[in-house]
Amino acid sequence: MKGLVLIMLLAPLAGAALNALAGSRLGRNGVRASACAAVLIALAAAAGALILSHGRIQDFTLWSWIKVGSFQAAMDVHYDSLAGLMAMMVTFVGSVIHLYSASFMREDQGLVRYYVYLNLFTFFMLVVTLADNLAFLYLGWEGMGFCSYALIGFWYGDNEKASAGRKAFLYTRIGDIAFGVVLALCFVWFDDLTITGINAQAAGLSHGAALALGLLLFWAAAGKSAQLPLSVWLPDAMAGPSPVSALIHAATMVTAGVYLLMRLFPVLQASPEVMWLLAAVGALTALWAALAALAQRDIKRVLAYSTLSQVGYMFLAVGASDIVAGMFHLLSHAFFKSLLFLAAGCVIQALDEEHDIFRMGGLQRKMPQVGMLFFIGALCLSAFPLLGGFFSKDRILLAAFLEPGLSYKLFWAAGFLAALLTPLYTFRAYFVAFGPRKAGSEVKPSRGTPRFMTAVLWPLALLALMDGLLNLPMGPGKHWLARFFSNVPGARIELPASGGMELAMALVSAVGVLAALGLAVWLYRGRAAESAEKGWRQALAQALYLDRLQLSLLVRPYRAVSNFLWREVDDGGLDLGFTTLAQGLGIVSRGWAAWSGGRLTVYLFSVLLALAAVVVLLTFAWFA
Amino acid sequence: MVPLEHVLVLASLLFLVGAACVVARRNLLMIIIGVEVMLNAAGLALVGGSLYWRNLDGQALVVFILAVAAAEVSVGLALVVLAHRRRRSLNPDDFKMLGGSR
Amino acid sequence: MTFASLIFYLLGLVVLIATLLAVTARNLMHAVVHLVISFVGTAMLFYLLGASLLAALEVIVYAGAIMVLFVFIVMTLAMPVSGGEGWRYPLQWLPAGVLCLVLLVAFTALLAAGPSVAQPMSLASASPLDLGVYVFQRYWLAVEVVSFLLFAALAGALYLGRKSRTERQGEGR
Amino acid sequence: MFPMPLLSLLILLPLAGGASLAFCARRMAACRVVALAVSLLELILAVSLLMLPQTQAAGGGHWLLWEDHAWLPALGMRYTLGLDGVSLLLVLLTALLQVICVLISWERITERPGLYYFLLLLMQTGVNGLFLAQDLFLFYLFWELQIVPMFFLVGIWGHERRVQASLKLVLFTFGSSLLLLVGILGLYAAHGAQSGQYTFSLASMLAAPPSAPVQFWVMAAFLVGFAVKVPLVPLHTWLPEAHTQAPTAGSVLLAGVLLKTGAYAVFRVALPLLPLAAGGATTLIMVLALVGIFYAAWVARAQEDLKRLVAYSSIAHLGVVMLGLGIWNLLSVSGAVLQMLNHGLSTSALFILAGMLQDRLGTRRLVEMGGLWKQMPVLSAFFLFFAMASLGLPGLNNFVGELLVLVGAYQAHSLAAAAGFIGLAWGVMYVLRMVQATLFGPDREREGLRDVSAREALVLGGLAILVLFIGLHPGPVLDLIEGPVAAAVGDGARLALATP
Repeated sequence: MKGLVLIMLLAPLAGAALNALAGSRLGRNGVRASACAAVLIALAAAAGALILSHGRIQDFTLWSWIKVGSFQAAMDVHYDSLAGLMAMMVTFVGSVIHLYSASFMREDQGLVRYYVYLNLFTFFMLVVTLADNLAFLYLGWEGMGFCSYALIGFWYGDNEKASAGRKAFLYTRIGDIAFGVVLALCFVWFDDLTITGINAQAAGLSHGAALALGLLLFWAAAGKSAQLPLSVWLPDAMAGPSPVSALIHAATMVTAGVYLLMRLFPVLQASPEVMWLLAAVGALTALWAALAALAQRDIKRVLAYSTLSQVGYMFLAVGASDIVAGMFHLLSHAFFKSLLFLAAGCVIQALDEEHDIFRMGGLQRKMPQVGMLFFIGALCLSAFPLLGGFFSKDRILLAAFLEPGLSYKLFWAAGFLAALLTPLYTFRAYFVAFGPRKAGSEVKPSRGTPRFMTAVLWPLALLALMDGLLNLPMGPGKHWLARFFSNVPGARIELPASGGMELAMALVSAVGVLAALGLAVWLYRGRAAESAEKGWRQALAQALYLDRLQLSLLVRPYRAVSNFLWREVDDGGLDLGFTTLAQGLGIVSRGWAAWSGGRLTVYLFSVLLALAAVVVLLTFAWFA
Repeated sequence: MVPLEHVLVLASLLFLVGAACVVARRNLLMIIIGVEVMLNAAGLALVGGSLYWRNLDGQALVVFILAVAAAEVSVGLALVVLAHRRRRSLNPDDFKMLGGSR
Repeated sequence: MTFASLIFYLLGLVVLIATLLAVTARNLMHAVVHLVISFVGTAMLFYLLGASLLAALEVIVYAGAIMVLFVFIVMTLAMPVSGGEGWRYPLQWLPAGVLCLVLLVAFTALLAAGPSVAQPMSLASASPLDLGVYVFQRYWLAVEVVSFLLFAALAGALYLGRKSRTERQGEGR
Repeated sequence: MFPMPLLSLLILLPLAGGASLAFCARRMAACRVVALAVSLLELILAVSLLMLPQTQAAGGGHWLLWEDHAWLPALGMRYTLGLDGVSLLLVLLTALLQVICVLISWERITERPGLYYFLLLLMQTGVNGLFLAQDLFLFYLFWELQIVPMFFLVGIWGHERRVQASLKLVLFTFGSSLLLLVGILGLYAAHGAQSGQYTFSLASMLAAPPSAPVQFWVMAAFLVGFAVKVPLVPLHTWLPEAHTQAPTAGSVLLAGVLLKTGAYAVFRVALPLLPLAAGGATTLIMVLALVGIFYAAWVARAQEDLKRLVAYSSIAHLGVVMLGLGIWNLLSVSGAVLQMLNHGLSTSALFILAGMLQDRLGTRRLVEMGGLWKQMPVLSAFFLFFAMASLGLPGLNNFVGELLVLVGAYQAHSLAAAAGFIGLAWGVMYVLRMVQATLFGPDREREGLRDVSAREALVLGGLAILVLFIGLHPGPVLDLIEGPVAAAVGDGARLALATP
């Protein structure tokens, strides 16, 4: 077991190291082969571990890392069902994306760098998934941030893309401060940094302590998962290559925040206020991002906002204390969203880096395979009844609805509204980009898409379609996932709702989604243009000006203070002060030096002065 | 006869005039002249004392003062000539080499 | 007041005035001439105070040799008038005046408080022979040292007064 | 234990080696070979000291080696040297950086090579002596000795404003060390009057601290003296200038070693010797360190000059070290000492890289850089790596130190610790700006840029391995320093009791 986990962790790391050190000698095929092999090995190891563990919890230490006095930060692994399933998902999506990239990046100069970062990212994500010790988790957490930074800015020649990477790193790092504080507080309060130990002691926390820890955890997770108010980096993060967006900014890293919350769920549970906050932020983000997605023209930004929206659902699930639903949605989201991104990547590449959906059109006929895949992804994202996303979203909404209190009803309403918006923006993108247009206004792809690229997407599509089976609300495999999670603290198998109510909720959702889908067909089929200048649409396109607000409220003042401190305080104040002091001393000393400045008359005068002094002294001595 | 004080008063007045000359004049030659006057005044005081105490030591010292003054003047004037040759000036403030080149 | 004392005060006045004139003269040559007067007066004072050898030496060395040297220098430097010297400005004389004032006060105080000085001196004289014998008996080492000093001064003056190589080359051309 | 005076050898070897350069002062090739040989020998010597058995010596000390000879008995000065884990760590760092400095100066220094390498080695003598001295006067002597070579290194081989920079350096450091001297003499007099035995020995001063008012004034003098060297924030303005103008090796030694002497002195001298005044001093240090972390990071972001930016980052990092010392418990002080080493590795590497960029591009201005990755991928990768290390990315060295300092801080002052964590985010801003301005952006089509040479790759690779090693396996280092730190912090417990 330990061996499998070690292989799972070390294979991507070894792949990264190999390519980093000897990548230029391996040749392009060698690089691709070694990187993909590393992830596939990790996938096999993850599958093996999942089967071997039999749902048992396994804890072990890989490496004793930092140890001073009673402070111990070891590289510990806590392998439970949650971690096992997450690792499975990460390695699976990671493998698909590695393979896809082998074809996608076929002409790129930076192939070695790309695969090094990608392998490294897989390693760090697995560390986050498996780590028991918070410090070890932090290693993965920050490492992911770095890889994300490097990959968003992968095409560094474009300053804007590099800046997008910087922005992402900055925002996630702001979240990471909170993680660091959590780490320190856990050591001071529990004298223990392991997730198992913290969860075990969470019940005994005082109200204030639980609130503090919970808030900090929320902040950390919000930074990584791009929830409000730290969400503005994610749409910009689409500057990276499409597979990167699929892997990091849809399937894995942005869900790591949610995953962290699930891992430390008992701590959150100790404070109702935090739970409420999580639900509120989740619902709000879901709605806000769905609205923003409605007005985007860039296909990847549509998907990015949809990611924000879906991760918001996951937060809502955690806030409604149903982590099974959260994980369920996380899994299905990982499949359909990476599918969507990868399909979009095919389109973008085929059209020579064209991102604007209104400059596409009629692609279903030109690229039928890709269109099909995108359509499947769009259906799942829209939570089309009985497909992947439907059951998970449904359960989240049900869980929110069942929580006591009016505010949770409001959150449910926001979530439901966002669920209605989802088909609208998804199929807006699909119809505008892929739908038929008048002859002549359709775009012709300038190059073909390699068959390999679409071929590797079919497994994803299949999983996206089928993964509702994991946790059916009724039938033979009823609540399989939830029961599988029985060894995860805080996981509820069944929601306390009657069968009729569950059915009613499902029906309402289904009808709502179908209606919205119809509306989307009516609104967007055959649409070739959209007036972008109107007030509300511009506001939505700018995501309600959140980005601009933060720019003028935080970033500009920060820069201004920075310049002020440097120009006025450091250079103009302190340094000038010291320089003036030195110059003043210099003037004084020059005055003093003038006495012995070589002037004969001064010397003579001084001699006589001394003589006079002696005489005067003698006189006084005489009289004394 | 004259009391010793009066000799001493005369000597001091001469000495002061010489000292004033040394300090106030801005001419190397005048400075040397001032020094001579001061030496002379000292000699006068010594001679007066020698007479008063009936002791030849004072006069002997004046002999040496004369010799030293001669030596001093010869070297001093040579220096003045040299300085004048260098700078075409006798103003002592023009000679500030001791202060370093600033 | 005896005749001798009258002469003393007269000579003293002459010496003082001559010295003052010398010190304040604008023309260097005038200063030297005044100084000669002052030195001759001093020599007479010496004689009056009974130091006949010294009086002779004073005339020979000071008024003669040294002043002649001064005259030569003043003439070789060809600047009889010390042009541009702003000695009349009070700023230059102020430190000197203050200094002299302080010394004057100190001397006066010392003289006024001197215990046994107030008796008049009677005329006496030391013959040149006596002084010579006295000096060579008591101070022969000092005489030797002074002779070395004079020699050194001679050599030094010669060295300093020689023309530098560049100047000689300049003249040769 | 050892018949050979290993510690004296440690101090005198560079001096002797440097003196031997006089025989070949004009020949660059000979000079650098000799200098490299001497510094390698020194490194081997220092590494071999690691093999010493870690024993608790008599008297409760943690000394690995001890040397004691009479020097000026009339004045109570002795030639006393002692080596414990902390000193050993810093001596090792110095020896390592010395080798690196010789290597990076290999082709750069053509002007007066003999003098140059002599000064480098002389500085090592001074610094080693400082780290080993156990007699306050000896300590002061070495303290002064290390400044002199730096002055000449900056003043002779520096860049365009080298004269001002070296003058500033000397004015600040000598000015502060005058206060240090006053403090030392005051302590000497007070201790002598109190105990009847006039001595500069650290051990005996440690045993009998003077009265509270004396401690207060001596502490004030010490703090100003050491704070300039660290530098703590209002007294830092000499450092960016000196760093910017120094030759690369000068920057490396300045950042890697010289700045450590200030923190080391606080750890070894100021706080342990003056327990009554230490309570207030630690609070002051803590506050200034926190201000420094924010302030320096903030100012660094606005810099136009690469080396100056790194210099300000250096101030921010030293702020973390001083925060650890100001907190003064086992975790934070361990972190601080470790952080001294870490800063010596990663900031030195950044200075080396900045120097390489300056040599290749002929400019240090950020606006004239950019788009370097394409032409120099290996150098750029190293740059990114060390920038991330400087950022405190987990798995790299700085993270361990910072984490220990901040966790330790939480045990004592949670507010200060929270501020420290936020300060780490401030670090991101300037590091990312630096990376973006140098490496990223459109390719500028420069001619004749070569990537790292084998020698440079050796230097950078070696540093990178050390950075990774400490980041992933800090155990050996922490074991080395745990004994002395625990002992010092034990003094701190006494200190905490003594403050009302």
